[in-house]
Amino acid sequence: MTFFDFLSIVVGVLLLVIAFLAINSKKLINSVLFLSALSMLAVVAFVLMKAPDVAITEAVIGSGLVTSLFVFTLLSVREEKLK
Amino acid sequence: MRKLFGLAITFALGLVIILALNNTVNFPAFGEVNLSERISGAYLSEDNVEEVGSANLVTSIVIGFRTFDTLGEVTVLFISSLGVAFILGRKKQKRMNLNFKPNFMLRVGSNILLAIILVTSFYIILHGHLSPGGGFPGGAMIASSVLLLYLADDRFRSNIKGFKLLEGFAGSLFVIIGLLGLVFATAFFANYLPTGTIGNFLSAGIIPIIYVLIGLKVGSEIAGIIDNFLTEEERA
Amino acid sequence: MIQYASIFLFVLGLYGLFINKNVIKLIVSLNVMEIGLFIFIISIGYVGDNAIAPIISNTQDLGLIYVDPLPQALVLTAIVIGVGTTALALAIAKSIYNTYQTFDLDEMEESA
Amino acid sequence: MTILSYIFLIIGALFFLLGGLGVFRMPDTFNRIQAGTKATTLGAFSIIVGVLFGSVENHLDWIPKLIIIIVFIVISNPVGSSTIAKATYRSKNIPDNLIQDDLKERGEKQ
Repeated sequence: MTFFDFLSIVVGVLLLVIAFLAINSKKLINSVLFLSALSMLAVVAFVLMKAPDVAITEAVIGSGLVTSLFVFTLLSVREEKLK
Repeated sequence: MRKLFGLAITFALGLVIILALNNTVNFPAFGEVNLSERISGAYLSEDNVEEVGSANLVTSIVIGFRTFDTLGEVTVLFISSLGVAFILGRKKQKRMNLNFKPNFMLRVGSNILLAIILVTSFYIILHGHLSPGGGFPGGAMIASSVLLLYLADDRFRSNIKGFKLLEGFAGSLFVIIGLLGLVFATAFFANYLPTGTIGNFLSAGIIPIIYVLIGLKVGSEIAGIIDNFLTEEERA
Repeated sequence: MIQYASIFLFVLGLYGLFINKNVIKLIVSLNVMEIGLFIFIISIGYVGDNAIAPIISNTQDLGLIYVDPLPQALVLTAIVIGVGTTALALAIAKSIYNTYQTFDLDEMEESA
Repeated sequence: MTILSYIFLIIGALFFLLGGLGVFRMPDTFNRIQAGTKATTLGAFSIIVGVLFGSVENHLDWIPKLIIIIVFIVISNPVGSSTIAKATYRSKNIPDNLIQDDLKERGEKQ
Protein backbone atom coordinates (compact mmCIF):
# COMPACT_ATOMS: atom_id res chain seq x y z
CA MET A 1 0.00 0.00 0.00
CA THR A 2 1.51 3.28 -1.08
CA PHE A 3 1.31 6.62 0.65
CA PHE A 4 -1.20 7.82 -1.96
CA ASP A 5 -3.54 4.92 -1.14
CA PHE A 6 -3.31 5.61 2.59
CA LEU A 7 -4.03 9.34 2.16
CA SER A 8 -6.88 8.71 -0.27
CA ILE A 9 -8.54 6.27 2.15
CA VAL A 10 -8.29 8.82 5.00
CA VAL A 11 -9.60 11.68 2.85
CA GLY A 12 -12.40 9.55 1.39
CA VAL A 13 -13.68 8.37 4.79
CA LEU A 14 -13.52 11.92 6.19
CA LEU A 15 -15.40 13.23 3.13
CA LEU A 16 -18.22 10.74 3.65
CA VAL A 17 -18.46 11.38 7.42
CA ILE A 18 -18.53 15.16 7.04
CA ALA A 19 -21.05 14.99 4.19
CA PHE A 20 -23.33 12.84 6.38
CA LEU A 21 -23.02 15.36 9.23
CA ALA A 22 -23.73 18.27 6.86
CA ILE A 23 -26.90 16.63 5.61
CA ASN A 24 -28.18 15.36 8.97
CA SER A 25 -27.30 18.08 11.49
CA LYS A 26 -30.24 19.78 13.21
CA LYS A 27 -29.11 23.41 13.23
CA LEU A 28 -28.82 25.12 9.87
CA ILE A 29 -25.62 27.00 10.72
CA ASN A 30 -23.86 23.74 11.64
CA SER A 31 -24.86 22.28 8.31
CA VAL A 32 -23.38 25.28 6.47
CA LEU A 33 -20.11 25.05 8.41
CA PHE A 34 -19.80 21.32 7.67
CA LEU A 35 -20.29 22.16 3.99
CA SER A 36 -17.34 24.56 4.24
CA ALA A 37 -15.20 21.86 5.85
CA LEU A 38 -16.26 19.46 3.09
CA SER A 39 -15.02 21.79 0.37
CA MET A 40 -11.68 22.21 2.18
CA LEU A 41 -11.32 18.40 2.19
CA ALA A 42 -12.18 18.41 -1.51
CA VAL A 43 -9.20 20.76 -1.96
CA VAL A 44 -6.97 18.09 -0.37
CA ALA A 45 -8.40 15.50 -2.76
CA PHE A 46 -7.72 17.77 -5.77
CA VAL A 47 -4.12 18.33 -4.67
CA LEU A 48 -3.70 14.56 -4.26
CA MET A 49 -4.86 14.01 -7.82
CA LYS A 50 -2.42 16.63 -9.20
CA ALA A 51 -4.94 19.33 -10.12
CA PRO A 52 -3.53 22.59 -8.69
CA ASP A 53 -5.71 24.93 -10.77
CA VAL A 54 -8.91 23.33 -9.55
CA ALA A 55 -7.57 23.26 -5.99
CA ILE A 56 -6.91 27.03 -5.97
CA THR A 57 -10.35 27.79 -7.39
CA GLU A 58 -12.16 25.53 -4.94
CA ALA A 59 -10.16 26.93 -2.00
CA VAL A 60 -11.13 30.52 -2.84
CA ILE A 61 -14.76 29.83 -3.66
CA GLY A 62 -15.83 26.90 -1.51
CA SER A 63 -14.39 28.09 1.76
CA GLY A 64 -15.12 31.81 1.50
CA LEU A 65 -17.76 32.94 -0.94
CA VAL A 66 -20.36 30.16 -0.80
CA THR A 67 -20.23 29.99 3.01
CA SER A 68 -20.64 33.76 3.27
CA LEU A 69 -23.66 33.68 0.96
CA PHE A 70 -25.33 30.99 3.13
CA VAL A 71 -24.53 32.90 6.33
CA PHE A 72 -25.91 36.16 4.93
CA THR A 73 -29.17 34.43 4.03
CA LEU A 74 -29.50 32.99 7.55
CA LEU A 75 -28.61 36.35 9.14
CA SER A 76 -31.23 38.32 7.22
CA VAL A 77 -33.88 35.78 8.21
CA ARG A 78 -32.95 35.86 11.89
CA GLU A 79 -33.14 39.67 11.97
CA GLU A 80 -36.65 39.61 10.59
CA LYS A 81 -37.66 37.09 13.22
CA LEU A 82 -36.51 39.44 15.97
CA LYS A 83 -38.73 42.26 14.77
CA MET B 1 -37.10 4.42 10.13
CA ARG B 2 -37.76 6.34 6.95
CA LYS B 3 -34.24 7.76 7.11
CA LEU B 4 -32.71 4.28 7.48
CA PHE B 5 -34.74 3.02 4.54
CA GLY B 6 -33.61 5.95 2.38
CA LEU B 7 -29.99 5.38 3.37
CA ALA B 8 -30.22 1.71 2.40
CA ILE B 9 -31.75 2.53 -0.99
CA THR B 10 -29.14 5.19 -1.82
CA PHE B 11 -26.32 2.88 -0.67
CA ALA B 12 -27.64 0.21 -3.05
CA LEU B 13 -27.76 2.81 -5.82
CA GLY B 14 -24.10 3.66 -5.21
CA LEU B 15 -23.14 -0.02 -5.38
CA VAL B 16 -25.04 -0.38 -8.64
CA ILE B 17 -23.19 2.63 -10.13
CA ILE B 18 -19.80 1.20 -9.09
CA LEU B 19 -20.61 -2.26 -10.49
CA ALA B 20 -21.89 -0.75 -13.74
CA LEU B 21 -18.74 1.31 -14.17
CA ASN B 22 -16.43 -1.61 -13.38
CA ASN B 23 -17.84 -3.91 -16.04
CA THR B 24 -17.56 -1.68 -19.10
CA VAL B 25 -14.77 -1.74 -21.63
CA ASN B 26 -14.81 2.01 -22.25
CA PHE B 27 -14.18 3.00 -18.65
CA PRO B 28 -10.60 2.19 -17.50
CA ALA B 29 -9.77 1.63 -13.85
CA PHE B 30 -8.60 4.44 -11.61
CA GLY B 31 -5.04 5.49 -12.46
CA GLU B 32 -4.67 3.16 -15.46
CA VAL B 33 -5.51 5.53 -18.29
CA ASN B 34 -3.73 5.66 -21.62
CA LEU B 35 -3.77 9.30 -22.66
CA SER B 36 -2.92 8.64 -26.29
CA GLU B 37 -6.32 6.98 -26.75
CA ARG B 38 -8.09 10.08 -25.53
CA ILE B 39 -8.62 13.47 -27.12
CA SER B 40 -6.22 14.98 -24.59
CA GLY B 41 -3.36 13.25 -26.32
CA ALA B 42 -3.80 15.70 -29.20
CA TYR B 43 -3.74 18.65 -26.79
CA LEU B 44 -0.46 17.39 -25.35
CA SER B 45 1.29 17.04 -28.72
CA GLU B 46 4.19 19.35 -29.45
CA ASP B 47 2.67 21.15 -32.46
CA ASN B 48 -0.48 22.15 -30.61
CA VAL B 49 1.41 23.34 -27.52
CA GLU B 50 3.71 25.43 -29.70
CA GLU B 51 0.73 26.90 -31.51
CA VAL B 52 -0.90 28.18 -28.31
CA GLY B 53 2.28 28.89 -26.39
CA SER B 54 0.97 28.60 -22.84
CA ALA B 55 3.06 26.80 -20.22
CA ASN B 56 0.00 25.84 -18.18
CA LEU B 57 -1.79 23.20 -20.25
CA VAL B 58 -5.10 23.69 -18.42
CA THR B 59 -5.05 27.36 -19.41
CA SER B 60 -4.19 26.44 -22.97
CA ILE B 61 -7.35 24.31 -23.08
CA VAL B 62 -9.64 26.79 -21.31
CA ILE B 63 -8.58 29.85 -23.30
CA GLY B 64 -6.75 28.38 -26.27
CA PHE B 65 -8.63 25.41 -27.66
CA ARG B 66 -12.04 25.88 -26.04
CA THR B 67 -12.53 29.65 -25.80
CA PHE B 68 -16.02 29.50 -27.25
CA ASP B 69 -17.00 27.10 -24.45
CA THR B 70 -15.59 29.57 -21.91
CA LEU B 71 -17.63 32.37 -23.48
CA GLY B 72 -20.76 30.29 -22.91
CA GLU B 73 -19.81 29.60 -19.29
CA VAL B 74 -19.17 33.28 -18.58
CA THR B 75 -22.61 33.96 -20.06
CA VAL B 76 -24.18 31.44 -17.66
CA LEU B 77 -22.54 33.24 -14.72
CA PHE B 78 -23.79 36.59 -16.05
CA ILE B 79 -27.35 35.28 -16.34
CA SER B 80 -27.30 33.87 -12.80
CA SER B 81 -26.06 37.18 -11.37
CA LEU B 82 -28.82 38.91 -13.38
CA GLY B 83 -31.35 36.52 -11.84
CA VAL B 84 -30.10 37.28 -8.31
CA ALA B 85 -30.39 41.02 -9.00
CA PHE B 86 -33.89 40.50 -10.41
CA ILE B 87 -35.11 38.54 -7.38
CA LEU B 88 -33.41 40.45 -4.58
CA GLY B 89 -33.19 43.96 -6.04
CA ARG B 90 -35.53 46.57 -4.58
CA LYS B 91 -35.93 50.25 -5.27
CA LYS B 92 -35.24 51.75 -1.86
CA GLN B 93 -32.26 49.91 -0.49
CA LYS B 94 -30.23 50.09 2.65
CA ARG B 95 -27.30 48.04 3.79
CA MET B 96 -28.05 45.06 6.03
CA ASN B 97 -27.12 45.87 9.62
CA LEU B 98 -24.61 43.28 10.79
CA ASN B 99 -24.88 44.61 14.38
CA PHE B 100 -21.14 45.02 14.73
CA LYS B 101 -18.95 48.05 15.37
CA PRO B 102 -15.40 47.58 14.04
CA ASN B 103 -12.65 48.45 16.49
CA PHE B 104 -9.36 50.12 15.62
CA MET B 105 -7.41 46.91 15.11
CA LEU B 106 -9.91 45.39 12.70
CA ARG B 107 -10.13 48.57 10.63
CA VAL B 108 -6.37 49.07 10.20
CA GLY B 109 -5.62 45.37 9.82
CA SER B 110 -8.27 44.83 7.17
CA ASN B 111 -6.96 47.77 5.14
CA ILE B 112 -3.47 46.25 5.02
CA LEU B 113 -4.91 42.81 4.26
CA LEU B 114 -7.01 44.29 1.46
CA ALA B 115 -3.87 45.56 -0.28
CA ILE B 116 -2.16 42.16 0.00
CA ILE B 117 -5.24 40.28 -1.26
CA LEU B 118 -5.64 42.61 -4.26
CA VAL B 119 -1.95 42.33 -5.19
CA THR B 120 -2.10 38.53 -4.90
CA SER B 121 -5.24 38.32 -7.01
CA PHE B 122 -3.74 40.41 -9.81
CA TYR B 123 -0.56 38.32 -9.62
CA ILE B 124 -2.65 35.16 -10.01
CA ILE B 125 -4.57 36.61 -12.95
CA LEU B 126 -1.48 37.86 -14.78
CA HIS B 127 0.43 34.59 -14.33
CA GLY B 128 -2.47 32.43 -15.47
CA HIS B 129 -0.55 31.12 -18.49
CA LEU B 130 2.57 30.24 -16.47
CA SER B 131 1.48 28.88 -13.09
CA PRO B 132 -1.70 27.46 -11.52
CA GLY B 133 -4.46 30.01 -11.27
CA GLY B 134 -5.86 32.39 -13.82
CA GLY B 135 -8.89 34.52 -14.36
CA PHE B 136 -11.50 32.44 -12.55
CA PRO B 137 -9.80 32.11 -9.12
CA GLY B 138 -8.30 35.61 -9.42
CA GLY B 139 -11.71 37.12 -10.07
CA ALA B 140 -13.12 35.24 -7.09
CA MET B 141 -10.29 36.68 -4.97
CA ILE B 142 -11.18 40.23 -6.10
CA ALA B 143 -14.78 39.54 -5.06
CA SER B 144 -13.61 38.21 -1.68
CA SER B 145 -11.66 41.43 -1.08
CA VAL B 146 -14.95 43.30 -1.59
CA LEU B 147 -16.50 40.88 0.92
CA LEU B 148 -13.71 41.72 3.39
CA LEU B 149 -14.52 45.43 3.05
CA TYR B 150 -18.19 44.70 3.71
CA LEU B 151 -17.40 42.68 6.82
CA ALA B 152 -14.79 45.01 8.31
CA ASP B 153 -16.58 48.33 7.81
CA ASP B 154 -20.18 48.68 8.91
CA ARG B 155 -20.95 51.61 6.59
CA PHE B 156 -19.29 50.41 3.40
CA ARG B 157 -21.42 50.34 0.24
CA SER B 158 -19.76 49.31 -2.98
CA ASN B 159 -20.34 51.36 -6.08
CA ILE B 160 -22.69 48.92 -7.80
CA LYS B 161 -23.06 51.03 -10.94
CA GLY B 162 -19.28 51.03 -11.38
CA PHE B 163 -19.22 47.24 -11.12
CA LYS B 164 -21.97 46.90 -13.73
CA LEU B 165 -20.06 49.22 -16.08
CA LEU B 166 -16.78 47.32 -15.54
CA GLU B 167 -18.50 44.00 -16.16
CA GLY B 168 -20.15 45.12 -19.41
CA PHE B 169 -16.90 46.69 -20.60
CA ALA B 170 -14.85 43.55 -19.91
CA GLY B 171 -17.47 41.28 -21.48
CA SER B 172 -17.81 43.26 -24.68
CA LEU B 173 -14.04 43.65 -25.02
CA PHE B 174 -13.75 39.85 -24.67
CA VAL B 175 -16.08 39.35 -27.64
CA ILE B 176 -14.42 42.13 -29.66
CA ILE B 177 -11.00 40.51 -29.24
CA GLY B 178 -12.54 37.27 -30.44
CA LEU B 179 -14.09 38.98 -33.45
CA LEU B 180 -10.74 40.55 -34.38
CA GLY B 181 -9.55 37.00 -34.92
CA LEU B 182 -11.83 36.90 -37.97
CA VAL B 183 -9.98 39.91 -39.38
CA PHE B 184 -6.34 39.09 -38.65
CA ALA B 185 -6.62 35.31 -38.84
CA THR B 186 -9.17 32.79 -40.01
CA ALA B 187 -11.40 31.96 -37.08
CA PHE B 188 -13.36 33.37 -34.13
CA PHE B 189 -10.96 33.59 -31.12
CA ALA B 190 -7.93 32.70 -33.25
CA ASN B 191 -4.59 33.49 -31.62
CA TYR B 192 -3.31 36.25 -33.90
CA LEU B 193 -0.60 37.76 -31.67
CA PRO B 194 2.96 36.31 -31.66
CA THR B 195 3.18 33.52 -29.09
CA GLY B 196 6.81 33.98 -28.04
CA THR B 197 8.79 31.35 -26.15
CA ILE B 198 7.02 29.10 -23.68
CA GLY B 199 7.65 30.08 -20.07
CA ASN B 200 8.25 33.81 -20.58
CA PHE B 201 5.92 36.37 -19.03
CA LEU B 202 5.18 37.98 -22.40
CA SER B 203 4.08 34.94 -24.34
CA ALA B 204 1.01 33.01 -25.43
CA GLY B 205 -0.49 35.77 -27.60
CA ILE B 206 -3.99 36.83 -26.62
CA ILE B 207 -4.32 34.42 -23.67
CA PRO B 208 -3.16 36.84 -20.89
CA ILE B 209 -5.36 39.64 -22.27
CA ILE B 210 -8.45 37.43 -22.34
CA TYR B 211 -7.70 36.07 -18.88
CA VAL B 212 -7.43 39.59 -17.41
CA LEU B 213 -10.82 40.46 -18.96
CA ILE B 214 -12.38 37.23 -17.61
CA GLY B 215 -10.95 37.97 -14.15
CA LEU B 216 -12.48 41.47 -14.10
CA LYS B 217 -15.81 40.13 -15.35
CA VAL B 218 -16.03 37.28 -12.82
CA GLY B 219 -14.90 39.54 -9.98
CA SER B 220 -17.43 42.27 -10.69
CA GLU B 221 -20.26 39.74 -11.14
CA ILE B 222 -19.62 37.95 -7.83
CA ALA B 223 -19.15 41.31 -6.08
CA GLY B 224 -22.55 42.34 -7.43
CA ILE B 225 -24.08 39.11 -6.07
CA ILE B 226 -22.57 39.81 -2.62
CA ASP B 227 -23.90 43.37 -2.71
CA ASN B 228 -27.38 42.09 -3.57
CA PHE B 229 -27.31 39.68 -0.64
CA LEU B 230 -26.24 42.38 1.80
CA THR B 231 -28.93 44.92 0.94
CA GLU B 232 -32.52 44.83 2.05
CA GLU B 233 -35.63 46.88 1.68
CA GLU B 234 -35.74 50.05 3.69
CA ARG B 235 -38.46 50.11 6.29
CA ALA B 236 -40.24 53.38 6.77
CA MET C 1 -10.31 4.43 -3.67
CA ILE C 2 -11.14 8.12 -3.82
CA GLN C 3 -13.27 7.45 -6.89
CA TYR C 4 -15.59 5.20 -4.86
CA ALA C 5 -15.75 7.85 -2.13
CA SER C 6 -16.82 10.45 -4.71
CA ILE C 7 -19.59 8.17 -6.04
CA PHE C 8 -20.89 7.64 -2.50
CA LEU C 9 -20.67 11.42 -1.91
CA PHE C 10 -22.92 11.97 -4.93
CA VAL C 11 -25.36 9.34 -3.67
CA LEU C 12 -25.31 10.84 -0.17
CA GLY C 13 -26.32 14.20 -1.65
CA LEU C 14 -29.23 12.42 -3.37
CA TYR C 15 -30.22 10.92 -0.01
CA GLY C 16 -30.18 14.44 1.48
CA LEU C 17 -32.49 15.62 -1.29
CA PHE C 18 -34.90 12.79 -0.42
CA ILE C 19 -35.11 13.11 3.35
CA ASN C 20 -34.78 16.83 4.04
CA LYS C 21 -37.74 19.17 4.18
CA ASN C 22 -35.82 22.40 4.73
CA VAL C 23 -34.98 24.58 1.73
CA ILE C 24 -31.51 25.52 3.01
CA LYS C 25 -30.75 21.83 3.68
CA LEU C 26 -31.81 21.02 0.12
CA ILE C 27 -29.33 23.57 -1.24
CA VAL C 28 -26.60 22.11 1.02
CA SER C 29 -27.39 18.65 -0.38
CA LEU C 30 -27.12 19.99 -3.92
CA ASN C 31 -23.68 21.38 -3.05
CA VAL C 32 -22.59 18.01 -1.63
CA MET C 33 -23.66 16.35 -4.89
CA GLU C 34 -21.73 18.98 -6.81
CA ILE C 35 -18.50 18.35 -4.86
CA GLY C 36 -18.84 14.59 -5.37
CA LEU C 37 -19.26 15.10 -9.10
CA PHE C 38 -16.18 17.37 -9.28
CA ILE C 39 -13.98 14.82 -7.50
CA PHE C 40 -15.27 12.07 -9.80
CA ILE C 41 -14.52 14.03 -12.97
CA ILE C 42 -11.03 14.91 -11.73
CA SER C 43 -10.40 11.26 -10.82
CA ILE C 44 -11.16 10.21 -14.41
CA GLY C 45 -8.10 12.14 -15.55
CA TYR C 46 -5.67 10.71 -12.97
CA VAL C 47 -3.05 8.74 -14.85
CA GLY C 48 -0.84 7.16 -12.22
CA ASP C 49 1.36 7.75 -9.23
CA ASN C 50 4.33 8.88 -11.35
CA ALA C 51 2.39 11.51 -13.32
CA ILE C 52 2.88 15.22 -12.63
CA ALA C 53 0.63 18.29 -12.85
CA PRO C 54 0.12 19.60 -16.40
CA ILE C 55 2.50 22.57 -16.29
CA ILE C 56 5.52 22.56 -18.59
CA SER C 57 8.55 24.85 -18.59
CA ASN C 58 9.70 24.20 -22.16
CA THR C 59 8.78 21.94 -25.03
CA GLN C 60 11.39 19.30 -24.17
CA ASP C 61 9.29 18.47 -21.09
CA LEU C 62 6.49 17.04 -23.22
CA GLY C 63 8.00 13.56 -23.05
CA LEU C 64 7.11 13.27 -19.36
CA ILE C 65 3.85 11.76 -18.12
CA TYR C 66 1.16 14.29 -17.29
CA VAL C 67 -2.30 13.92 -15.83
CA ASP C 68 -5.17 14.58 -18.21
CA PRO C 69 -5.71 18.37 -18.39
CA LEU C 70 -9.14 18.24 -20.07
CA PRO C 71 -11.25 17.21 -16.99
CA GLN C 72 -9.44 19.87 -14.95
CA ALA C 73 -10.37 22.53 -17.51
CA LEU C 74 -14.01 21.43 -17.41
CA VAL C 75 -14.18 21.42 -13.59
CA LEU C 76 -12.41 24.81 -13.31
CA THR C 77 -15.27 26.61 -15.03
CA ALA C 78 -17.95 24.43 -13.44
CA ILE C 79 -16.88 25.47 -9.92
CA VAL C 80 -17.33 29.17 -10.74
CA ILE C 81 -20.73 28.48 -12.27
CA GLY C 82 -21.63 26.55 -9.10
CA VAL C 83 -21.32 29.80 -7.15
CA GLY C 84 -23.77 31.48 -9.50
CA THR C 85 -26.35 28.71 -9.26
CA THR C 86 -26.00 28.49 -5.47
CA ALA C 87 -26.49 32.25 -5.19
CA LEU C 88 -29.59 32.07 -7.39
CA ALA C 89 -31.01 29.22 -5.30
CA LEU C 90 -30.35 31.14 -2.07
CA ALA C 91 -32.03 34.24 -3.51
CA ILE C 92 -35.10 32.12 -4.31
CA ALA C 93 -35.00 30.69 -0.75
CA LYS C 94 -34.88 34.24 0.65
CA SER C 95 -37.91 35.28 -1.36
CA ILE C 96 -39.71 32.07 -0.27
CA TYR C 97 -39.08 33.12 3.32
CA ASN C 98 -40.46 36.58 2.65
CA THR C 99 -43.69 35.03 1.36
CA TYR C 100 -44.28 32.16 3.83
CA GLN C 101 -42.19 33.17 6.91
CA THR C 102 -40.65 29.69 7.03
CA PHE C 103 -38.07 27.50 5.31
CA ASP C 104 -39.90 24.23 5.96
CA LEU C 105 -41.81 22.68 3.07
CA ASP C 106 -44.52 21.10 5.29
CA GLU C 107 -45.29 24.33 7.13
CA MET C 108 -45.42 26.10 3.79
CA GLU C 109 -48.13 23.71 2.64
CA GLU C 110 -50.17 24.26 5.82
CA SER C 111 -50.05 28.04 5.56
CA ALA C 112 -50.97 28.04 1.88
CA MET D 1 21.99 26.05 5.42
CA THR D 2 20.08 22.80 5.11
CA ILE D 3 20.60 21.93 8.78
CA LEU D 4 19.40 25.41 9.79
CA SER D 5 16.27 25.01 7.69
CA TYR D 6 15.58 21.59 9.27
CA ILE D 7 15.94 23.08 12.76
CA PHE D 8 13.38 25.79 11.97
CA LEU D 9 10.99 23.25 10.40
CA ILE D 10 11.14 21.07 13.52
CA ILE D 11 10.52 24.08 15.79
CA GLY D 12 7.51 25.06 13.67
CA ALA D 13 6.04 21.55 13.72
CA LEU D 14 6.49 21.42 17.51
CA PHE D 15 4.59 24.69 17.97
CA PHE D 16 1.80 23.48 15.70
CA LEU D 17 1.54 20.34 17.83
CA LEU D 18 1.39 22.41 21.02
CA GLY D 19 -1.26 24.68 19.51
CA GLY D 20 -3.44 21.76 18.49
CA LEU D 21 -3.02 20.18 21.94
CA GLY D 22 -3.98 23.49 23.56
CA VAL D 23 -7.21 23.75 21.59
CA PHE D 24 -8.20 20.35 22.97
CA ARG D 25 -7.03 20.79 26.55
CA MET D 26 -7.84 24.39 27.45
CA PRO D 27 -11.00 24.99 29.56
CA ASP D 28 -12.78 27.97 27.95
CA THR D 29 -12.95 29.92 24.70
CA PHE D 30 -10.47 32.68 25.52
CA ASN D 31 -7.75 30.22 26.49
CA ARG D 32 -8.45 28.21 23.35
CA ILE D 33 -8.05 31.32 21.19
CA GLN D 34 -4.75 31.96 22.95
CA ALA D 35 -3.48 28.45 22.20
CA GLY D 36 -4.93 28.27 18.72
CA THR D 37 -3.56 31.53 17.36
CA LYS D 38 -0.44 32.53 19.28
CA ALA D 39 1.24 29.14 19.10
CA THR D 40 0.33 28.59 15.45
CA THR D 41 1.48 32.09 14.47
CA LEU D 42 4.95 31.25 15.74
CA GLY D 43 4.72 27.78 14.18
CA ALA D 44 3.81 29.05 10.72
CA PHE D 45 6.42 31.77 11.06
CA SER D 46 9.25 29.34 11.80
CA ILE D 47 8.16 26.86 9.13
CA ILE D 48 8.25 29.61 6.51
CA VAL D 49 11.64 30.80 7.78
CA GLY D 50 12.85 27.22 7.47
CA VAL D 51 11.64 27.02 3.86
CA LEU D 52 13.31 30.38 3.23
CA PHE D 53 16.67 29.08 4.42
CA GLY D 54 16.19 25.94 2.38
CA SER D 55 15.33 27.85 -0.80
CA VAL D 56 18.42 30.11 -0.71
CA GLU D 57 20.46 27.62 -2.72
CA ASN D 58 18.09 26.51 -5.48
CA HIS D 59 14.97 28.66 -5.58
CA LEU D 60 15.92 32.30 -5.14
CA ASP D 61 12.66 33.47 -6.71
CA TRP D 62 10.63 31.97 -3.87
CA ILE D 63 12.01 34.42 -1.29
CA PRO D 64 9.78 37.48 -2.04
CA LYS D 65 6.66 35.29 -2.08
CA LEU D 66 7.62 33.75 1.27
CA ILE D 67 8.15 37.21 2.79
CA ILE D 68 4.70 38.27 1.57
CA ILE D 69 3.21 35.13 3.16
CA ILE D 70 4.94 35.99 6.46
CA VAL D 71 3.49 39.53 6.37
CA PHE D 72 0.03 38.12 5.61
CA ILE D 73 0.12 35.66 8.51
CA VAL D 74 1.56 38.21 10.96
CA ILE D 75 -1.25 40.65 10.18
CA SER D 76 -4.21 38.33 9.66
CA ASN D 77 -3.79 36.02 12.68
CA PRO D 78 -3.99 38.67 15.48
CA VAL D 79 -6.84 40.51 13.74
CA GLY D 80 -8.83 37.30 13.41
CA SER D 81 -8.20 36.22 16.99
CA SER D 82 -9.19 39.63 18.39
CA THR D 83 -12.39 39.59 16.34
CA ILE D 84 -13.24 36.09 17.58
CA ALA D 85 -12.58 37.22 21.17
CA LYS D 86 -14.87 40.23 20.73
CA ALA D 87 -17.61 38.02 19.30
CA THR D 88 -17.22 35.62 22.22
CA TYR D 89 -17.57 38.52 24.65
CA ARG D 90 -20.72 39.73 22.94
CA SER D 91 -22.29 36.28 22.84
CA LYS D 92 -22.33 36.22 26.71
CA ASN D 93 -20.37 32.99 26.72
CA ILE D 94 -17.60 34.29 29.01
CA PRO D 95 -16.23 32.27 31.95
CA ASP D 96 -17.32 33.05 35.52
CA ASN D 97 -13.85 33.44 37.01
CA LEU D 98 -12.95 36.53 35.01
CA ILE D 99 -10.83 38.75 37.28
CA GLN D 100 -10.72 41.96 35.28
CA ASP D 101 -13.23 43.10 32.64
CA ASP D 102 -11.81 46.10 30.78
CA LEU D 103 -14.51 46.18 28.13
CA LYS D 104 -17.21 46.52 30.80
CA GLU D 105 -15.37 49.41 32.43
CA ARG D 106 -15.22 51.17 29.09
CA GLY D 107 -18.97 50.91 28.83
CA GLU D 108 -19.29 48.29 26.10
CA LYS D 109 -22.52 46.40 26.28
CA GLN D 110 -22.34 42.65 26.21
